[in-house]
Amino acid sequence: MTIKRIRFMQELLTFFGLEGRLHLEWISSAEAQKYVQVVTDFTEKIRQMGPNPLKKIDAAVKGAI
Amino acid sequence: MDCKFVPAVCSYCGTGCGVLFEVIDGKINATLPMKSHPVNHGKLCIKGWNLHEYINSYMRLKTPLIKEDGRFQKATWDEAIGHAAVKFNQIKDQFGPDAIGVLVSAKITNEENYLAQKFTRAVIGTNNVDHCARL
Amino acid sequence: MSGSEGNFKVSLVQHPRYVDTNKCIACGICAEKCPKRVDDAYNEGLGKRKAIYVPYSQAVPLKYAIDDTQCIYLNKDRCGICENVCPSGAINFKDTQKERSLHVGSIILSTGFTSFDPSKLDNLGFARHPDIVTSMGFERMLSATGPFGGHLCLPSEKKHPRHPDRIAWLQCVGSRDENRCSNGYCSSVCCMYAVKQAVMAKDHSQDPLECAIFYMDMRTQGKDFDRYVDTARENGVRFIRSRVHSVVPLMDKTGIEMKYIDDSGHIQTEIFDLVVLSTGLEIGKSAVELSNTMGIELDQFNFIQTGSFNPVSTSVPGVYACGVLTGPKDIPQSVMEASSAAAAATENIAPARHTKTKSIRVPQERDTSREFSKIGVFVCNCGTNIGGVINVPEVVEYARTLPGVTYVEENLFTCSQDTQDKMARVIKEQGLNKVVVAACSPKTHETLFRETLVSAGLNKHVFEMANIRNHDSWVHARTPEQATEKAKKLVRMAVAKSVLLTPLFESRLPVTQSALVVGGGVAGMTAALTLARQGFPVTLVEKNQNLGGNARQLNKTYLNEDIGAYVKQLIHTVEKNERIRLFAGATVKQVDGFVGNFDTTIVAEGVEQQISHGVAILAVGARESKPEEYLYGTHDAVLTHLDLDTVFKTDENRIKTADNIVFIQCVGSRDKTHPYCSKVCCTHSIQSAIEIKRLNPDANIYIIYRDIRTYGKRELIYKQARDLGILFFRYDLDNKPVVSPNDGCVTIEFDDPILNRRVSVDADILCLASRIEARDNLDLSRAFKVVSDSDGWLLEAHQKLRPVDFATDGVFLCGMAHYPKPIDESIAQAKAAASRAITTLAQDSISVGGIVSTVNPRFCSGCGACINVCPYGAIAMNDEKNIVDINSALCKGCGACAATCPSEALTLDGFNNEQLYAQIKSAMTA
Amino acid sequence: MNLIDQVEQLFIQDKIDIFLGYKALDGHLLPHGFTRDRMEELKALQVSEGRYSLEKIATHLTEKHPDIRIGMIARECNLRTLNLLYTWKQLNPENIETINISCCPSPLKPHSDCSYLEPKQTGAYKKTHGIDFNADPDTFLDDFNNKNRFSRWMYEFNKCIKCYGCRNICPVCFCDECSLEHASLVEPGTLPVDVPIFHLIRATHMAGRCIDCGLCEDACPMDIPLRLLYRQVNAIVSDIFDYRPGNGTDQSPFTIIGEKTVLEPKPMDAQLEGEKEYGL
Repeated sequence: MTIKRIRFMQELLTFFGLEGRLHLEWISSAEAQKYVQVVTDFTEKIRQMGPNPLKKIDAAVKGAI
Repeated sequence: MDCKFVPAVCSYCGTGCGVLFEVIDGKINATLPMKSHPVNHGKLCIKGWNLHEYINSYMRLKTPLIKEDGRFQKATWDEAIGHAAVKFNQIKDQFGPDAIGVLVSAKITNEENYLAQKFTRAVIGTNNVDHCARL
Repeated sequence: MSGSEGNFKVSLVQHPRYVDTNKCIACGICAEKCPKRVDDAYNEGLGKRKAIYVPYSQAVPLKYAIDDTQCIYLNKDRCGICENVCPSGAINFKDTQKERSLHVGSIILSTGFTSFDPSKLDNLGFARHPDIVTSMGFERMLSATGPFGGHLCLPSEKKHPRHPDRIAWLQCVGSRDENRCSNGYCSSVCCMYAVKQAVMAKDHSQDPLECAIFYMDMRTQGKDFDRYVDTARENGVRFIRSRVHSVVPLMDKTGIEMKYIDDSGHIQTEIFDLVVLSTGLEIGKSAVELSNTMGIELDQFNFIQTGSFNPVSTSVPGVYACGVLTGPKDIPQSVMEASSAAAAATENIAPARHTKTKSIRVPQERDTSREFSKIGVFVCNCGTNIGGVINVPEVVEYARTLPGVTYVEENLFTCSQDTQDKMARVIKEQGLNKVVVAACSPKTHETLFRETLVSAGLNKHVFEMANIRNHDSWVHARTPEQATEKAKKLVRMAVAKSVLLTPLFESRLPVTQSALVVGGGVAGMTAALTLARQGFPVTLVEKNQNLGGNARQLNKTYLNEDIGAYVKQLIHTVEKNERIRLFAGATVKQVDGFVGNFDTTIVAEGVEQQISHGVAILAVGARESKPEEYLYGTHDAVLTHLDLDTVFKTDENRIKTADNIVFIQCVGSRDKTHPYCSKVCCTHSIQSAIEIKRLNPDANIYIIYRDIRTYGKRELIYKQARDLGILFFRYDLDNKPVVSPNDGCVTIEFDDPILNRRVSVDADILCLASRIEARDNLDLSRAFKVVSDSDGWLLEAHQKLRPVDFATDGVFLCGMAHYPKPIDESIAQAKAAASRAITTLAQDSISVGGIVSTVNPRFCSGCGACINVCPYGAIAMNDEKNIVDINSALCKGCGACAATCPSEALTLDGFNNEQLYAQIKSAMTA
Repeated sequence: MNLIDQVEQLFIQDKIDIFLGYKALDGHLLPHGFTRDRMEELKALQVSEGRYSLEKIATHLTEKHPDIRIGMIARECNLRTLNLLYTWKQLNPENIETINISCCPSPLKPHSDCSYLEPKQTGAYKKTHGIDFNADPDTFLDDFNNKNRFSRWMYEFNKCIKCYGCRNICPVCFCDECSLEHASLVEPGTLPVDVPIFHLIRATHMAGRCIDCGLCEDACPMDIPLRLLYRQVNAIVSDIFDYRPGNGTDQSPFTIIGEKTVLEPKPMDAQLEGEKEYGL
C-alpha cells in the first residue's frame, strides 16, 4: 500500500516539477547504520537541491496579502 | 419521483451567470452552470455553485422578526413594515434625513434596486444610497 | 523435585545478580564505568563486554547483572565503581544465593541446546585461526548489535577492518557424524541457517561476495525453504555437494585453504577468507544433569525420549518437554511444541484454572469531557541518558509556555516506582486531564504510564509520549544544543496532539466458551480431544463419514510405532468423549461473527445447523497427489506410498515374493511447478524399505533420491537402511530416472553418479514418493477470512513465531493443511492450536475497543474501499444503510482504512486526522 | 430504432422508472428527467452537444430513492463514469439502463480523446508563462525541465479562485465530506488557494478514479489545464499498475492490499543537475 501511494506521489511530483524530494526506504529497527546512511544521503541531496520552492511561494503570497 | 432542471440567473452579482437548478421531488438539490449560457459558458464562481445551499438552509429566515425585550419574535409583513416605518420616521424627525443611509444589494433585481434608490431619495429624502457591487 | 503429577514440590536456586532489578533502570552508566573487560560469551568470544553487563540487547528484563567470576570487587574487594555511579542505588554486593520452593502441578522443561564445540575436531582448524568461526559466531557478526556492529569484517584483522571476499560454510559439523563425535543425528536446522547466512552476508557486503556451502544433503524441508534456497542459488550462492576433509590456514596468512572432492571425483583446492562451521545442536551437560535428577529417560544422544503420539511428554508423568531438548528442530516447530507442552501440562490440572487469579481494584474514572485541557508534562532525565545531552531544565521551561500545559515536572527517572506514585498524586492534586511524558520509547514504557493514569482516575488513552531519548539524545549526542531544540519540538508536538486526545473506552464482550474443529484427521481429533480434556465443549466437523483422515492408511512411524492401532484408539476416545459433538459427512457452509462469538452454519447430510462457538481450529489436512509420470496408473507394479502401506496391511505376500523394489523420491515435489518439499517422503520410503527388509531380507531395494531428508533423529533409520544393504542413488531434476513396462515388472533406468554409468533395474514394485498437495480450501478460507499461500497451504500469521495462529483472531490451524508433516509434528501442532485457542476460551469475555477505527455514518458514502484494504476482515458493508460497519472486536487499529477513505469518514481513534495534523503543524511552525 | 422509440420501449417493458436525457428550453438544451407519467414529453427528447453529468444526477436520484431504475443517454465517457461508479458502489449496475450514442460526427474515439474538447485556443501570454491546453503529458515532460515545469504549474495554480467547480462538476466525486474542505488541509477563507496543496490533494484523489471526461477543465473559470494534470495522473496509474479507471469494474489498485503489481521503492537518484535555483 505504502509503496504504491509513495510511488504514485513521486511520479506526480515529478510532473509538478518537484522531482526527487520524496523518498521511501524500508529500514528495520535493527538497521541503524542503514537508517543513518539513508537520512544523511537524503538530507545532503535536498541541501544540494536548495530550499523548498514552495516556501518562497508561501512567503510571496503572504507578502501580497 | 420527479427530476427536472430549471434555468435561472445567479442572483449574487451583476454578472448574470446562467445557472441550472437540479430539482428532485420538488426540492432544489444542486446547482449546475448552464453550458450554453452566453455569459458564463458553463463556469461559475464559488457563490454560484452554492446557490442551492441558502435556499434550503435551516438558518434562512422565512418570516420577518421583530426584536422585543432583547429577543427576536416572529411577526407578519404588515407588522414589520409598520414597525420599520415608525422607526424611520422617528429617526428622520429627530436627526434629519441624512441620518439614514441605504445599502442595496446585488442579490436583488435591477428593478428592486431602482425602487430602493427611489425610496431613499424621494421618501426619506437623502442621497445616502450605495450598492455593494460598486466596491 | 519431589511429589508426583499434579502435586510437585520443586526447589530452585536463584544465583545472586548483585543488582536490584526493581531499582535498575538499565541506564548503562555502570557498564560504561566498569574497568573490567571480559570476553563476551554471547558474541561467541568475538567481542568484549564488562563485568557488569546485560547478557544481550533484547534481554528481558532489561536489567544489568554482575558477573561474579570477573568482578574486581567481589573477587579482590577493590573497585566498587558501579555502586558509586549507579544513579538509582541498584547495586547490592551483598546479594546472596536464594533458594525458593514452588508448589506446582506440572513441569515443562525447555532448557534448549548448546551449539556443538568444534574445537575437538582438529581437522577443521577452529580455535587455531580467528577467521574460522562457528555459525553462532557468524550470526553475531551479522547482527547490528554484534561485535562488529553489523559490518562484515574478518575477525583476524582487528586494527584495519577488512571485508572478506570469499566465505565458505561447512555443513554437518558435529552432526551426522559418529566417527569424530558421537552425534549420529541430523541437526535439521543447519542447512537452512547456512543458506540464510549466505544470503544475508551477500546483502551486508558492498563488494561482490562469493559464498559457497559445502554440504552432504540439502535438508531444507520446511515451509517455503526450498524456494528460499532456489532464490539463493539464482543470486549466486554456490552449493557444493562434498564433505570437506580438512581446513588449513595458509602460512602466509592470505587465506584458508580447503581441499575437497567434487561431484566428478576430482580433488579441488579453493582458498577462502572466512570459513563458517555449521555446528550442530546438542544437549548441554547441565540439561542432562537436570533430566537425571528428575529421573527422565534420555535417548542415546541425551535428548529426552518422547514418542510420536505424545511428542511433548517425558517418561515422568506430569513433566513435559519442548524444543530441541527432545530432538533437533527449528523455530516454528519449537514454538509449536511450546504451545503444545502448555496444553499438555494444563490438561490434568485444568480444574485449577483461575483459582489463584487476583484482580486489581481500579478507581472510578473521572469525567473530563467538560474540562479545558489541563496538560501535565513530565520530562525525564533518564539518569544521564537524556540529561547528559539535552538541557532538560530548558525543555521544562519551554514546556511551561505551551498552550494547555498547567503543570511541568522534571524527573530523574520517570519510570521508577516512586515517580509513578508521585505522578498519580500530582494528577489528582493538580486536576490534570492529559499527560505527556517526554522520555523514551512508548514501546517499553507506555503501558506502565497508562496504568499510572488509570490508578489516578484518568482514562488510559489521554496519554502521549515524546521520545526524546531514542529519537534524540541517543542520535544527536554530539550536538547537544540542536538536540535540546529537537526535544522542545518533540514535546511541542506531543502537547499539540494531547490537546485533542479524548478518552477511549473498551468494553467487554462475552466469549462463547466452546470450539469448532474442522477436519477429523489425527490433527483435528487431537485438537478436539485436547480442548475437551481442558473442559471446553467442542464441535468436530468431518467431511467424510469416518474419522481418521490420511492416518488410517499409514503403516508405521519412523520409530516403528503402529499408526493404525493408535488412530483406532484415538477415534474411540473421541467418540466416547461427551464434550465432543461429532458431525460426520458435514461441511462448513457459512461463518458469521468474530473471535469469541462465531456463528457457523454447517451442513450435515443435507440438514443445515447453526453452531455457536468462540474459536475455530482448521485441520483440514492435505492429500497425496496422483503422479502423472513413471507409468503410475498404467502399470500395476507402480504404487504410491499410501498404496504400498495398504499392501503391507493386506497383501504381505506380494512383498515377501518381490525380488527388486525401487523407490523414486520427489515425484512432483521440488520441481518448477511445485517448488516445495513434501517433507515426509524420504523418511517414509526408508521406513518402508526397512520394513520390507524385515519381511523379505533377500529383496534388493533401491532408493533413487535427490537429497535424503531424514532430518533430526530420522537420520538413524537412514543409517540403519544403509547397514541393511539398501542402495541409494542420487538423481537430478534434469536427469530423471526413466521407467518402461516390462511384463509383470517395470524397468527403471538411471545414472549412478558414483559409478558414473547408466544402470537399469527390473522392479517388481516401484514405489513413488508422490507430492503431498493442499486441498481446495477456497470456500473455507473465504468463510473464515483466512488466506492460503501460492502452493495452497493455509497461511499462518507469522511463519516463525506464530505458526498456529491466523492473522484473523480466534481461528487457528494445525496439521497438513499448514504444510506436509509427519504424524508427531501434526500432533504437536494440533495440541499447540488447542493451546492457543484456550488463551481465548479461558476468558469469559474479551476486551473490545480502545485504539480502533470508527466510522462516521454521516460522511461514509459506501464506496467500500476500506473493506478491501482491511487485513483483518473487520469491515463489512451495511447493505441497509449503504455505509460500512466496523467490528471493533476484529479491528487491530492498523489505520489502513482511515488512510484509504477518501471522505475521512473512517478515523483511527487516538490517531485521528485532527490529532496528526496538529502534530505535523506544530512541528512545521518554527 | 430511433432514440425516442428505444426509450419508449424501456418504459413499456417496465425496465426503468426515469430516463435522463436532454430537452430544449428557450433555445437551450438542458438535461431533463423523463418519466412514465409524462410520456408526451418524450417527443422533445434530444441528444445534446453540451455535456452535463447525467451520472451525477443519477447518483443524486439514487441517494433519494435507493431502488430507482434509471435509464440514460450514454456516450463513451458516460460509460466509463458508470463503470467507475459501479466499482465504487455508488450506483447499482442492475438499476441502470443505458442507450449508447456515438459522439457525432465521428464514431467513438479511443479512451481519453473526446472530440468536443479539442482543439482549444491558448493565448500567447499563457503559452509563454503557463501551460498549453493541448499539450500532451509526455511532451510537457520532455519540453520543460524540472524548474520550468514547477514555475508553469505555479503560474496556473496561482490563478485558482477556489470555486470548487472542478470538484462539483466531477462525475466521479461523490464523497459527502471532501478533503478539499478540510480546514486542516486547505485553509478556509484565503485566496489564492493553498498552492499547490489544493490541486495536489485533488490530483491524488483522482488517482485510480479519473475517467478523463474533461468536464473539470471545461468548468474551470480560470483556464487551469486540469485535464493535462489528470491525464498524467492516469498515465502514472496506467504505467505502474496497468489500471485504467472506468474501462472495467476492477477495483482501484489503491484499494487492493498486497501486491497486484510488484513494485520496488524508487532508488534515491543523484541530485538533478543544474537546478539548484527555483523561480516563481
